[in-house]
Amino acid sequence: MTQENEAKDEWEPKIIGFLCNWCSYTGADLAGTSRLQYPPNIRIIKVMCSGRVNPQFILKAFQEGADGILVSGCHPGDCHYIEGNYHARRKLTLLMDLLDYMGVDSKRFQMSWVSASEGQKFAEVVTTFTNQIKEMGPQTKLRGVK
Amino acid sequence: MAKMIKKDKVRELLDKLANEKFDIFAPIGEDGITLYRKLGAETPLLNFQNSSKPPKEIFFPQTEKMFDITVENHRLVGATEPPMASNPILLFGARPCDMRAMKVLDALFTWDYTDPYYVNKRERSTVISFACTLPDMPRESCFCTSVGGATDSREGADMLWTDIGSEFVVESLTDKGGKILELGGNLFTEATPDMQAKAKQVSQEATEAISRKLDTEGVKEALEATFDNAYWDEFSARCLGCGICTLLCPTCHCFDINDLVVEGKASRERTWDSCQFTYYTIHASNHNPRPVKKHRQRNRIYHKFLYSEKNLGLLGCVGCGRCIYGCPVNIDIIEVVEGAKEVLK
Amino acid sequence: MIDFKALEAEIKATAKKWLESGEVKFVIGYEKSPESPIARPFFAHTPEDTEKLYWGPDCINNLTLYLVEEMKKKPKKGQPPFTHAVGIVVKPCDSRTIVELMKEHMVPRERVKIIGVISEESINPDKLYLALKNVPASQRRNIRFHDAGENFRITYQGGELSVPKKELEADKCKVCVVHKAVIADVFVGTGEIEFKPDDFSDIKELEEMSEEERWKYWEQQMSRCVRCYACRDACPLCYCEECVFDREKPYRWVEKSVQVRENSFYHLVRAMHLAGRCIDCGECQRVCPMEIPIRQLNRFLIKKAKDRFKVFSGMNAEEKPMFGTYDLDDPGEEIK
Amino acid sequence: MSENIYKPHTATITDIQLEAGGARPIRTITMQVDDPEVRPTFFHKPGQFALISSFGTGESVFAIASLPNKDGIVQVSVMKVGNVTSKIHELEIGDKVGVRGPYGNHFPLEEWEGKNIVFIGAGIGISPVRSVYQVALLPEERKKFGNITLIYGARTPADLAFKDEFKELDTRDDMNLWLCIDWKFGPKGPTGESSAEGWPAINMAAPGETVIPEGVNKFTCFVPQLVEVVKPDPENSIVVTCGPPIAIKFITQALEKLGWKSDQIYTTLENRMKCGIGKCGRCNIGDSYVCKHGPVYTHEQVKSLQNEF
Repeated sequence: MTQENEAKDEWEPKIIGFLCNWCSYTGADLAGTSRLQYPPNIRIIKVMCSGRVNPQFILKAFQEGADGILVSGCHPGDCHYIEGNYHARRKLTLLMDLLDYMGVDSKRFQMSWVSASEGQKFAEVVTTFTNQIKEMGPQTKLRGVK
Repeated sequence: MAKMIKKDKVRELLDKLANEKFDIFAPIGEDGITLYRKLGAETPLLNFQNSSKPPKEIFFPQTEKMFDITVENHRLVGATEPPMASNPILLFGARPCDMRAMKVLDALFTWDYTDPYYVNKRERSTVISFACTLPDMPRESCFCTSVGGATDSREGADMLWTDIGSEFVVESLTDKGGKILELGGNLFTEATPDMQAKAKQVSQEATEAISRKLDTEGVKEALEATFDNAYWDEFSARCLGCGICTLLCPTCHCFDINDLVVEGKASRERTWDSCQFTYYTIHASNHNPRPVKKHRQRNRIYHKFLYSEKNLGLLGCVGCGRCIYGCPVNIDIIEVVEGAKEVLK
Repeated sequence: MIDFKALEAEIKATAKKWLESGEVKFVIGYEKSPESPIARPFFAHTPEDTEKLYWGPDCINNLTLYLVEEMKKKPKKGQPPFTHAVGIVVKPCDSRTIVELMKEHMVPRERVKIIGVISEESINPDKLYLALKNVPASQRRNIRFHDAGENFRITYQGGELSVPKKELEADKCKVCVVHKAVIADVFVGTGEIEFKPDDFSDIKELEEMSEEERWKYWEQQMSRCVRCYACRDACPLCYCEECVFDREKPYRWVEKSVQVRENSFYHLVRAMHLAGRCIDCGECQRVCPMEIPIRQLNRFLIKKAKDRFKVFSGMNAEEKPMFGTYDLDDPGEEIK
Repeated sequence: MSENIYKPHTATITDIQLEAGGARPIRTITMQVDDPEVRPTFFHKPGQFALISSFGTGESVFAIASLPNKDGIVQVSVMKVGNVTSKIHELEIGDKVGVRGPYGNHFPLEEWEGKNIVFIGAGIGISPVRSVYQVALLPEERKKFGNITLIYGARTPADLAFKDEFKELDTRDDMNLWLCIDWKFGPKGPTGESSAEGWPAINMAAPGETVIPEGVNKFTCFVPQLVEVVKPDPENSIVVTCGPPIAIKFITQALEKLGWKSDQIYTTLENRMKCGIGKCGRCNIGDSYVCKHGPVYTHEQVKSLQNEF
């Protein structure tokens, strides 16, 4: 659990994925059953809806050591609960702005719409995002690490 | 006997002391307020209004790690203390009221049981107090003279420096102060009788400038008699329930002990707490002995003027005025206490 | 020019009338303390109490805090719900808080009687202390303000001085867009005041910094926080029964340790909780003993709420809260 | 050895008993301090408390329920209500916990020789009371006292703790045992019959007039009413009571009705504590720190304190 090796070449980013139960989690499942390759850095937390993701969760995950966070839900209009992802969009895009304003690169926090049939897209999103975070290096600011 | 040091030699003295491994804490200006911070190469403030946060945090930090929790076979099994430092600490430029407050903390932290964290730092420390001098001090909320203090109080300090313009008149009060004189060597020179007279005079002027007065006569009787009086509802009605008055108080000492796990490492730490917070006294059963603002404000006042004296033999208020100055809704401790006396009448 | 004495007399008369007729249980207003240069909250319970009511540019507190506190009170088990009304004196900015509270169903319209004072600006206490620096402490009593055009004539025990209004003006007043209460039963004062649209120039400098500079700036500010929670407690919109930062069961969201890690979490979450709700009364920043520029966080979110969702809080009680609704066309180009 | 007063001694859990189920289960945890040199320092007196740490979760205050011993064995009864207590409920035999103490004052048992003692416990308040009656009921101690009466009540039958122990106590002829559960958990309320079979309800309006059927010692009522039913005689007697603040209030009222003087009533108060040694500040009732001046107070002392608990 401790981070003995923070040297950049050995360092592997920790990425937290909040995936909605109905679309993105099923999409991730599909990526798995289709044997699509994507980096293993993502740790997935299933939520019932992307609208369930409280901005607090994102900040807490960053504080606890996440280097990147991905929130993924159904495409606009496809929400299982009709409007959950619209709410998520409002809250979380604003949080992105706020993170930027604090001087924390909001590229560490990404949202995407992935439907249950988009296994391919899920694998792509995770791959691009992981590579992006790898380039950015460890997240230290909100963790309070100097 | 008194010595003096030129103001432009102060930095040189601090450099010398830093070479002697002193950790120096001194007042620094930051975004318009004064704070005691660990001193690097910068020059500390020599003229300043009293700090926003009292220097008690040097000895009793707001957050202090008490133990590392040890892990064996993925189980948390014990507590080990982090090593305690042993180098000397210099608190440079403390105000006399804040040092009188240390007497209260000294008494509390050695009350039957000795607190190792506090006492360790306290024993390592040397304190240079600055007598309050015009124009920065006293502030309009200061009332130290009403509670047994003085603008040039020597209590709790190892040295007292008095600003008389381009130099300080230096008075060493303890062996630790003598050590500083020794280390300073020729930076300290003899103070002329004129300088000493000037030092007396500026302190006198500062004392006269204190406008707030609290008559402590009869306070205890008033508080004892009015505990259940509706008066306490009245004055606490506008209280916000924030922790400013207590967190910024130089004699407040309540703390909380919590275990926390940060990125897989567990530790136990203590942090300041405030009797003004709702959750301060709440039982696990959700019963709260002090459920509303009235109880909590009352507890603060009683603690300062009644309980502290009964338990530790010292008044819990040193008249620094921070709670008056800092209160967003102008709850004025002098007014409150005088009011209680009125109620009794 | 505003005659503060006349406004004060009108406030007193209205409050007295309401208390005499029993329309309101009590009136929340301001009083002057003999010792402090700044007015403080005051509760007039009887018609006689109204004599103590005060008005001046040093009436800074946002009193709606106490309104929501009263509205939250619940009767004892088995008793009928409270229906009494409360009177309150509001500045134009504070009236927006009431609108916001009504939007969130915290204050029923019929339970509040509002005295809306038409005012120009409030003063910043820190600036006032600075202006009074050369007045001996013993004379800083009975401080009263008089409008003298560009200046405030400030009288105190044994003297007076004249200070340009601009030197005392609170920062929040510089960007204010309402000079008349949005909602009120009685308006006190007259006058049309022209206001310029808010261009958010006060946070421009910060926005234009590089990311690293911005973080350095905020890190420095966050390191000072002592977590007295005054910014939360002074905020009329932070009215939760149990604050997430207080609760310990079943999970402690924020540790009590005072360090950038925990402090920034606290301030970010607090800012998010006020996004689209904050009406920029500036109380959080005023009360901060550590001079943390909390308003800059709120201001940024006000700006973003306006830009992104065309939301401007506290103007219309019929609207839905920003996070309680959505628009199909909300921008979301960041979402991949 | 320089002593850090805040440093918990590690101890190993040797036994866990589930005492009561229900919504707020109670477990009795027995532990032994690991360091043989430290063990004798845990010789406590009934009424004192200890701080038990679940490392990584926190520290909480518990009344020591075990008999005084020099083997470093500490037993506490823990009701699952908060973070620390929940964590302690998850621990298993062999797990490590931290212990420090014993702190506080104690019941002056030595002063009570020759007197009758009435023990009254409500809810988890039985735990500190138990530490005293266990001592008083030891064969060599029992001789020193007169009649011993034990009155105990909890919310529901499931919440009654130490059931096995009470079964045994019920058979003892050198003491009287009375039990009750809250009347609101009976099916028909105050005057109806109770759900607990054979636990008759008590006339709540005038409990003193209730006619007790021969041989019945279990009822459906609150503890204060049970006290009025039992009518303990104040002559040459002492009461030891503990429970939630509201229960203590009514128990003392009931006792005063029966002619008890407030200096005959001993109680232990509980307040939230963090340090246990009079520094952290939160446990004060007026100028009295429960951790230092208490937790054992006579009702007379309690009355002289500020009314704030």
